[in-house]
Amino acid sequence: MLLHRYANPTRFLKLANAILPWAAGAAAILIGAGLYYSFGKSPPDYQQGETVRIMYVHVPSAWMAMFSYAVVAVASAVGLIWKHPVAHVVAIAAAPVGACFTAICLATGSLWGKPMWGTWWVWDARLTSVLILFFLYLGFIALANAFDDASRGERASAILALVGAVNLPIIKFSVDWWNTLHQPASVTKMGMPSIHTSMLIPLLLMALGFTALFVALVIVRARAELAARRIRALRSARIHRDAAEGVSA
Amino acid sequence: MTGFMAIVVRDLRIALRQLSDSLMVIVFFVIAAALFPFGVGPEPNQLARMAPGVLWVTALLAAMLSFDRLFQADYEDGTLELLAVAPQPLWLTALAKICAHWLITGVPLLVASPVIAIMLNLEPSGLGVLMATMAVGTAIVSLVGALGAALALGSRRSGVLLSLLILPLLIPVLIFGAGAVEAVLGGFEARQQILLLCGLLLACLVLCPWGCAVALRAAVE
Amino acid sequence: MTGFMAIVVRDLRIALRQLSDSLMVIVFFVIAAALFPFGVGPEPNQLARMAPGVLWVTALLAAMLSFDRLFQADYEDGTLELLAVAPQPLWLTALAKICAHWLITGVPLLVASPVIAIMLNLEPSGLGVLMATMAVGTAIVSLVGALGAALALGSRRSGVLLSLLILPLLIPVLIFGAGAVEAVLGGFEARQQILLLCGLLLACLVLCPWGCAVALRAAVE
Amino acid sequence: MLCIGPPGAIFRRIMATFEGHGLACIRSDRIVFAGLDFSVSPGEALILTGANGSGKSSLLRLMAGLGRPAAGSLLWNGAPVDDDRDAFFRQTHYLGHRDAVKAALTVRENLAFHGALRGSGDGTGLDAALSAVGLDALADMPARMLSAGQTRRLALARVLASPASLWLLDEPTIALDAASVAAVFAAVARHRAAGGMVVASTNVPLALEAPKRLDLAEFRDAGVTPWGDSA
Amino acid sequence: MLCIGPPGAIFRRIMATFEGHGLACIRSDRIVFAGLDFSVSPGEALILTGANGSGKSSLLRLMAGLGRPAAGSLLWNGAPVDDDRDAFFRQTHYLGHRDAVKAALTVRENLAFHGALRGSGDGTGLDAALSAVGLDALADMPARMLSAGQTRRLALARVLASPASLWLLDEPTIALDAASVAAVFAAVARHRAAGGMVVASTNVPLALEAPKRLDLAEFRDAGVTPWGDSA
Ligand code: HEM
Ligand SMILES: Nc1ncnc2c1ncn2[C@@H]1O[C@H](COP(=O)(O)OP(=O)(O)OP(=O)(O)O)[C@@H](O)[C@H]1O
Ligand SMILES: Nc1ncnc2c1ncn2[C@@H]1O[C@H](COP(=O)(O)OP(=O)(O)OP(=O)(O)O)[C@@H](O)[C@H]1O
Ligand SMILES: [Mg+2]
Ligand SMILES: [Mg+2]
Repeated sequence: MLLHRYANPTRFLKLANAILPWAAGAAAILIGAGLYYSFGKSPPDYQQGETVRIMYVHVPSAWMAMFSYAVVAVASAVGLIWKHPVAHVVAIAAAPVGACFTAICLATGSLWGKPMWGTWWVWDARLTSVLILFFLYLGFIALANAFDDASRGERASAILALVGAVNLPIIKFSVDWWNTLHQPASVTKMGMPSIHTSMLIPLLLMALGFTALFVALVIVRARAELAARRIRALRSARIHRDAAEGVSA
Repeated sequence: MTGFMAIVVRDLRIALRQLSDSLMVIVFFVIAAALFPFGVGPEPNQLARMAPGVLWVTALLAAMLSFDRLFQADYEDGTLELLAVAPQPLWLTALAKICAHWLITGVPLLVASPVIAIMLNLEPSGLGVLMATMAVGTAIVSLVGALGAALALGSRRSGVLLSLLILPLLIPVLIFGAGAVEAVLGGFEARQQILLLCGLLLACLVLCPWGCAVALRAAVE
Repeated sequence: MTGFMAIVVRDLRIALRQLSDSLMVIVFFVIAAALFPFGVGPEPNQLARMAPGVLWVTALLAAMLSFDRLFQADYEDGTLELLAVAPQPLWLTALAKICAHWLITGVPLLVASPVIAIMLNLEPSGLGVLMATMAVGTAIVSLVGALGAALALGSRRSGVLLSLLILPLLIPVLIFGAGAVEAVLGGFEARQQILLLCGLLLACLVLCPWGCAVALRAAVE
Repeated sequence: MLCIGPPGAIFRRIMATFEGHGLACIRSDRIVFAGLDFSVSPGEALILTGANGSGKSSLLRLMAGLGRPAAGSLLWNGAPVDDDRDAFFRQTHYLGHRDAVKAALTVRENLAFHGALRGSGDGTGLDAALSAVGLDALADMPARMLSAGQTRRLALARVLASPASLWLLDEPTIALDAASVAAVFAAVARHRAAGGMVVASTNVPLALEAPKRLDLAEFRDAGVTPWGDSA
Repeated sequence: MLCIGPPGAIFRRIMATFEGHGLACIRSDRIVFAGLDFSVSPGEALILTGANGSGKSSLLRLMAGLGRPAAGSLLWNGAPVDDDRDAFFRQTHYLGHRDAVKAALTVRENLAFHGALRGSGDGTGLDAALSAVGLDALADMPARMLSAGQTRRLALARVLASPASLWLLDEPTIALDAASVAAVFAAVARHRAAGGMVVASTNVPLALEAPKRLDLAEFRDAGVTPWGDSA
């Protein structure tokens, strides 16, 4: 017998298994090429020197940090509204990956900050909002794991994700709304990007690579999560069968 | 609507019978704020400079102390289940409890803040805007805090978990609130920050009761 | 003594069901401390001057966040009655719960404090004494706070008031703690403050468990 | 001795029926029961039996609207309950294992709160309910000072104090002394006579006349997970 | 099915007796009962009856050492209990209305904790107790997921898990299904056969053989205040 709440995720799994190898392959190639270009080919910056190469990790991971959160929020919304359990699983799978990207963004950022601004950290709008994003990820993860009953955790964390989504535009536009040390968008500017192609190419390669990596990781984690739940269900079914027999005996 | 009042009145009654929450919050507020003059050293001008920030942060942290019990008691003694099956939308119930919470903890904070402001010799010129922003700020805190409390309900370690959820969401309140006071002290207008705070309040008034309702349903199921 | 360990282990288990929970505590401290720069503004030297105060306030908050649950949970589900009739002196039981509480809130703070200190760019020279005073200070906070929690049991008004009269006793701890760090940063000796803290710790170690025991007996009878 | 607030008229006109089809309940990744059907019509009483952990409380919670069934449907007068939950809630009383009594409030305050919550603010039904369960003498005592059975009786008084056509009672007689048990049965009988419906779970025999019975033991399929794997 | 930890030898040698003389209990400025005498000797069972609020739980709490009697004395082997409270505590198990079960801990952890608290850390008596109440299959579940009756059974398992010559049980059969009730009675019988003593309060008939009975109704002097004024 099959119950709605666990609409058996075979369809999702089939799709996931189909995508996984491609995503993994693409990630490897793109990131490889991206690293080669950014550290081999692209010129050092005329004023920043070699440290500019940090950008090729910093910027894509920053983008991914925001992108991942968007994914988490959308998946959460789907889970809450259409009550589709797989959506929650995806959100829970994506959160730690996004948290890692955010951490990388923060780390590379402050590494870059030392030579550029002469300090590891300043409490300016963008840096702060990214830090908040990081905390939101941590809150989401903590909340999702804070209950014995998985379905309780996934719904609670989903709500948090939706409320926290307010933070995304703040990150994106903080540089425009407040005057910050951090430099404003130059690649993602409407119209012509004001950045030289020799830098743009590796940057985009890395960005695409990170995206592929993200997809691959999420698929792997989601599959693992689904398997874990299936096992948990089996175990507790066993336990209670024995329990029932124990009482009747 | 009668149900709404019933909840507010009940929570106020219980709070007054066992003063714990409000007093706890105030005492912490005073202790924490009183600590800084010792820490920073008594140069008045320096104290005055950080007074707004210290006031706001300590107020926020003090509020944290009251959220753990907000829904916990009703959850444990089974009242929450009855609230969930009462013929009244759950978001209204949540809103009622939030109002009660604001009256129990927000208002006392509001009353205490001028005293502490003077302890930290903030210039009197800032008191007005301080109170104004505090009034709005504490309301936002109650709303967001209630959401956190509802989310963390029935989890392990709820006390720390929910402040981990709430505090990041409250950072904007802190920035604008403290900013407003500093602006006035600096001789500028504080309209912008106050408007932003009111905007936040409206957003929370829409989002938080809804979020609470969904979270509470999940908690009693 | 086996009963003692049993209680400590149980409380730790309940508090930290998983690793993520204990990490949570540290993250909480970081967030709470991170609030101050928002409020007070980012001038590094000013932050540095506040750092000791900030650390102590967050420590106090973390402790108080967990106090109301310290005995309350056991009281409500009937465990406290069993502890009271267990063949082991009640003060020992109380001490066990206090130790557990310190391990849960005090130790994570010790671990997190260097991080926070650096975030608030406190000079490294102060770190040593900071850790030292923190270790002693958090222990005192746990002891005194537990006494307050025990007095507040049963939500009788008198109890609540008493428990709140207890809390101000913590102010000297905070002053000496912050003062010690200040002293070292100022290039002075901190022996005096540290000795005073140790003296306080001893006094509390004698008085608080005994006081808890009396209060707990009164609560279950 | 007892009159259920304003005389049962309100719901005698409605002539509601309450039924469930193919209900299934999942708690923490486990099927507690599945394929369960029931139906109650005015004047009827349904008694849920089954060993501890067989799912009596879980079923009552589903009936009360605390949580949605994992499968199957609940019908109120033939229409799905979800169509108009508030109308359904207004017609039902749920009494759980926990008494939902606030120790800090007096007995009367406790009762008045729940009355107001259901929009029946008048004190008349309230006093009647208190005397029906023999608590009228203690009306102004803080609930903290009630004994276990007295607390349970206060919880029962909440059900009697405001009108509703469907009572969902989880082990109503727990901790009650003989006299109170009799009083409860009397109240239930009056409720049924007025066209009300009662669903009660129990582990001890309940002396209700002509009850329907539902044994949860019949509906457990241990060994199958919600995923369809069999353990 | 069950063996009470190390076989009852420990207390069969002691041959304890437990008695109270002229006991009075005051709760919130009100005399609940006064002038109450009782005595239990090895192998005996004493059943406390009386309406809700008559003072059964209060008496059991006095017996357990939770609170001192307002008047009268409690004797353990003829010596006042207060002479050596720890020795007395070591020989008694108290089961109250509340189950003292931690939702966050698993069933086994809950039991192990109380065992360690009483200095009997070995797991043998523990498993025996779990199977005696039919919880062995659920041993590693968080207690949050237990049903009401399962939780009560866990509380009972605590009493069975470590040896003590005097059991003080407050309405032990509440929320239990028939099978569990039988198991409890069996355990009590074994305990008495091993020379143990049992005092149990109840609102429902308890099928213990040859019990002593004590009706609390006989000892209430309602009209009198603790000050001696008669209302
Ligand atoms: C911890 C500190 C830092 C954080 C949290 C951070 C965060 C971010 C974020 C979120 C973005 C994406 C912005 C967008 O897509 O619109 C970004 C982009 C960028 N960051 Fe940082 N950043 C940090 C430090 C730095 C430093 C020190 C530099 C160099 C001076 C830098 C240079 C850039 C550049 C060039 C971009 C690309 C802007 C664009 O073209 O869109 N960042 N950073
Ligand atoms: N915590 C308390 N504080 C003050 N008075 C109390 C308290 N608990 C009970 N009482 C009073 O003491 C009397 C006896 O209570 P007790 O719980 O012993 O009754 P009981 O016989 O156990 O009733 P039940 O069968 O309902 O358990 C009651 O009338 C009650 O009013
Ligand atoms: N909060 C919960 N979370 C997860 N599972 C639960 C929860 N409560 C109960 N269960 C499980 O659901 C099953 C049914 O529980 P339920 O309380 O409905 O049983 P019951 O028939 O009411 O038993 P009792 O007679 O003891 O009240 C039990 O096996 C239990 O393990
Ligand atoms: Mg049940
Ligand atoms: Mg009793």
